[in-house]
Amino acid sequence: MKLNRIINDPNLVVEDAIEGYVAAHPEFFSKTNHERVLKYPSIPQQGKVGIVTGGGSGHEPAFLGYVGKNMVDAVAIGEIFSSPTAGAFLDAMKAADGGAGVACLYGNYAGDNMNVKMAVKKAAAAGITVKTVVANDDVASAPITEKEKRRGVAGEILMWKVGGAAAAAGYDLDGVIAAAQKAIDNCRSIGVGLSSCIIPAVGHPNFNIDNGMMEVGIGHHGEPGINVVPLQPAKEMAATMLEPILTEGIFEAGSEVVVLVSGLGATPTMELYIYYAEVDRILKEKGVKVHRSYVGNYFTSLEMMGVTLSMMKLDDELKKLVDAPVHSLGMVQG
Amino acid sequence: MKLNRIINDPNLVVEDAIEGYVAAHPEFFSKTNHERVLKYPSIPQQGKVGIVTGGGSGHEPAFLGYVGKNMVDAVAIGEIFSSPTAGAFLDAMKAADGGAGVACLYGNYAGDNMNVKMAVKKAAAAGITVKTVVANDDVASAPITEKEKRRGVAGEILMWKVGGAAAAAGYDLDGVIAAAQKAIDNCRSIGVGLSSCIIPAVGHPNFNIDNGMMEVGIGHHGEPGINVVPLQPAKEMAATMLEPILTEGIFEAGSEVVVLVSGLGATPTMELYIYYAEVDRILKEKGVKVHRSYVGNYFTSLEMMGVTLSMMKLDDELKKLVDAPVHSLGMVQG
Amino acid sequence: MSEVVVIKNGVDVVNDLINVIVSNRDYLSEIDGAIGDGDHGINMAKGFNICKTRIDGKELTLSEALAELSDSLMEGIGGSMGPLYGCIFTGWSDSIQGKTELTKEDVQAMLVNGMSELQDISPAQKGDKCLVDTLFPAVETFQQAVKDGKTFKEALNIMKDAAAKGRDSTKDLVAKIGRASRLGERSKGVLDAGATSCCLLVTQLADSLEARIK
Amino acid sequence: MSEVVVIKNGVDVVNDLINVIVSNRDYLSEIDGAIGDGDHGINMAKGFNICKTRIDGKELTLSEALAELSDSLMEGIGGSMGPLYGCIFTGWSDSIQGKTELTKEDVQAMLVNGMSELQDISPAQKGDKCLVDTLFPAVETFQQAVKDGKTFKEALNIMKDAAAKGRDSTKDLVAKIGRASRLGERSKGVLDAGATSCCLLVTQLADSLEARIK
Ligand SMILES: Nc1ncnc2c1ncn2[C@@H]1O[C@H](COP(=O)(O)OP(=O)(O)O)[C@@H](O)[C@H]1O
Ligand SMILES: Nc1ncnc2c1ncn2[C@@H]1O[C@H](COP(=O)(O)OP(=O)(O)O)[C@@H](O)[C@H]1O
Ligand SMILES: [Mg+2]
Ligand SMILES: [Mg+2]
Ligand SMILES: [Mg+2]
Ligand SMILES: [Mg+2]
Repeated sequence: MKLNRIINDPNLVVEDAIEGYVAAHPEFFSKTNHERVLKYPSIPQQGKVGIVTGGGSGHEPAFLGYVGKNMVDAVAIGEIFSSPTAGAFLDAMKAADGGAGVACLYGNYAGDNMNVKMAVKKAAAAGITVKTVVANDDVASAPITEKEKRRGVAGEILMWKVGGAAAAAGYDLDGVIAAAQKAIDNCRSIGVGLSSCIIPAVGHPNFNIDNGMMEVGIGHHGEPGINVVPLQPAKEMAATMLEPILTEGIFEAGSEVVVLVSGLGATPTMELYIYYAEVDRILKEKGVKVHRSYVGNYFTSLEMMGVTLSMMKLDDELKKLVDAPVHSLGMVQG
Repeated sequence: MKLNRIINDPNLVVEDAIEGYVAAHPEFFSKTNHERVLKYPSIPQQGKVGIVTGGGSGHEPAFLGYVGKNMVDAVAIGEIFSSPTAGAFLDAMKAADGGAGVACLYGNYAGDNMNVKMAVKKAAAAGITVKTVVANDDVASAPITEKEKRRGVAGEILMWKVGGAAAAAGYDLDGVIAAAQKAIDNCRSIGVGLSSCIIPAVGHPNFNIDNGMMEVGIGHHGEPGINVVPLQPAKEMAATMLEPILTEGIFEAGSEVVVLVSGLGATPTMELYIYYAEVDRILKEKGVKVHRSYVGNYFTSLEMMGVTLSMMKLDDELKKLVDAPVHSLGMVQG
Repeated sequence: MSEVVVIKNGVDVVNDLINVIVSNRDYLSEIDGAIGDGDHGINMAKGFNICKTRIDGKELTLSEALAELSDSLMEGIGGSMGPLYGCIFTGWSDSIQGKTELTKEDVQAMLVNGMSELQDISPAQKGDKCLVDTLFPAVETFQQAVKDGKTFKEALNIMKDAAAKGRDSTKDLVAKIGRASRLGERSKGVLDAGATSCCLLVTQLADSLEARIK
Repeated sequence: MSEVVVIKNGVDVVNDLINVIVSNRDYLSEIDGAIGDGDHGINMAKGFNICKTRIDGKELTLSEALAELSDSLMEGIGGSMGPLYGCIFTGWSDSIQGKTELTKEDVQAMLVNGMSELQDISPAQKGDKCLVDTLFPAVETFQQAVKDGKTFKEALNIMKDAAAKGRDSTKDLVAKIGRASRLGERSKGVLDAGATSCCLLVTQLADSLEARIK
């Protein structure tokens, strides 16, 4: 069975894709002297806190697609579904540093944790202050009592949005970190997987979802979820996914939220909207007010079918930061 | 075999998706009294030429995703892969008319041709002047000698972009029509399909591409192409697709072009960039200058795998119109 | 002695047409799948079912019932079938307004008018591999049969034969119109979906009329 | 009489390690596929192959060759394996700098240092179902064997046994660390991929050293 995908050498998909990104979007991406680090062209900006992220490839537009004006300044790019190296994180930090320190906002995975930790140490040795926020918005990955074990998923986008806007607004490093931390603390996510995906270098699916079934709580790399159940209509699926998010009690009636619905890659866009309509309906019933919604392929997993739901509760500060303009491949806002 | 997708009633996917679009994006969509017509909220704008399009569903963000500021004013929405009704086109025309006439910019399919024709007649009876441009950018669908038979594909987006910008710039109806016509006349497209898709109401793929094969020149509804050949690496695929586009002779060395690469739905975004890198390389070799490039899921076919390539040759007028700001779900620009 | 078809309730005749389409939904889609996009049965059944909800339980003349069918297609489904069949049924409806009894000549006028309404909107010719390959021979043979002085029943049966032959003729044709036309030579070897649905409809119309000859 | 391992060219020993990983690429990914994301063999083989291109044909001390291996992983692959094995090999490399002959005590120091470098970066404990379940028992039994006065060869074999037992012990464990930890009870019943690659490496190291005992 041949892999029916659009690639050259399956071992060089990341390199090849980076070439394309840089060729297509010089307005967003400058190369650095690390081939796995891209930066926003006008970075570093003196006096502005630098925003760095990084993560495995295959989640496009995450992570590099959120490099842009008022969002991420530099990104470290890993292999498919695998953390970037410590060296890449370090060079991204160096690229983003404008003298006001660097906020490294990334997701809670063992590899990323270790590589960022090593990079932060080396950055300190090079005179760059780096502080971190680790996204852990995925309610399916551990109980609330072990929140530090939860994965970071599409909520990371809202963390970058808020952190990037704070940095652009002139917050200092501690301020940016506090805002980004609040964003992710106020955020809850969950995913549902309907089909698997194939890493080109592997050549076959590394997990399986039986036809007619769905995996509730699936991770962005196919990590198994809470439960495998028969496929539900969009209406029930929305309820199933909202349940563990709403039980945590932070989205009470009257609260204002941002909702982000992302496809996992192969789900037709119109279905994300069919799904969103059901989420919207339930939230209205519960008296939760949607201040802003994002629906689309914001954080994917190659060609998996499925959907993730993220919600962030707003206060006045977060609302201002979420509403601020942004200009990146993955998110553009007036 | 169950359909592993995110829907409620397979016969109501269009209705359900429209609900979601309107709920998620009140800034882009207002309902009209025709349930299959959506319009930009501040439309009609007195004195501005109205821009209308319409087409089958399943191509999201096309068609409705290009409703927005400086692009499409009102859209008629069809069943999956099927033309909207004449009544829907008519009501979209009525919604978009601000007294300066309406440009209906749509794609060359039998159904759309007939329904638009009927709608134009009825609009005239209602005192609304409508002129049309029929996109026929797909080089694979007929030889250049029978250009009037060619399908409209992703080049339509550039036609809307140009037409929408012209209307926003105050062009009169004939001017808008001339600009949009020039855009599509200067445009050539071709698609390659790697896998099929399933219309929910049908429940099984209505065509088949063998694993390890690709269909060169496939249509947006799975219409068979020119040739079924063994799957090529991205590099060769780019050459294979550029060949029939470049032989038509309009993109000579020194010309400036817009390149639009769209995924067909399920192709991972990073692969669109792997592909773009190869296109970019070949165009550089040929001395064709890429003025602007769009890479992403701009015009899809449910969950088909594959890619389409569109190129539009620029003159000063088209360049100005393509570069103009735009704000829609599918395309946002400065 | 001139035979007439007596139509007490036009809804019954149109319901016959609806039933033949709805019960062939999957078959028509399957045919369309070979060289089209596989939705012909879906499109047709959707439109015809819309008509069903609009006319069920009503008492209408055949003209009124056909107008409902036309509107259901034109406003309900769009695509190509909306305008194409919509125009045919508009043509049928328009030429028999107010009538509850139809002569051979009435039916002939009705068929001819449907054909000409269709021609207003579609440039399709016989041999293009589309519903015209069924419809035109059916209409023309009925005309000829009337001219030749055949009985109503004979004329209807001659028309049914012609429709079936027309449908079958599409098998060896290269499509010149519609989605399948992009296929060139590859479109040969299978029936055309529209020609097939048109044959079902013409045949059913003939049967429903024949059953009501007084 | 104290036995020593004589290492003419450290590249040969590291090449042994590279070969055992590269030839088990698919096997390791398959194991990872059961409860992880199916890429362990790919990640490891990629990093080890990078090292191969960097050291092939060179003459290096074992310390230098291990430093190359560590850098190749840390800078070449990232993920978890970059830092984890990178730290282990840094630990090994650092403690035998400049040496071309290794005593039991040298090897013991090397193994212990690798373990402590790993502990700097990972909180993993025995029983967590990860490479630690292989590495720690291997190191500890080697220490004990040296303390008990076993021969170099005996100590290496005791270590190999402990590594294999450690690897096998992961089968019945519930993962507490890494991607598989999200699985809870569902992670039981299969080997851990990292524990398996670690067993391959420790075993190969032992074999490569044993072959050079003088
Ligand atoms: N211009 C036309 N005139 C007459 N019949 C046509 C024309 N275009 C298409 N057809 C008929 O339409 C049929 C396909 O209908 P359908 O599948 O419902 O629509 P679509 O092709 O839009 O999916 C074809 O089999 C052909 O008979
Ligand atoms: N924090 C950790 N400490 C020690 N070993 C770990 C840790 N996290 C993961 N591992 C090991 O890593 C292995 C998986 O490696 P690999 O598949 O290459 O990385 P990834 O999980 O990022 O895909 C697991 O089998 C486990 O043995
Ligand atoms: Mg991995
Ligand atoms: Mg169709
Ligand atoms: Mg069809
Ligand atoms: Mg893994």
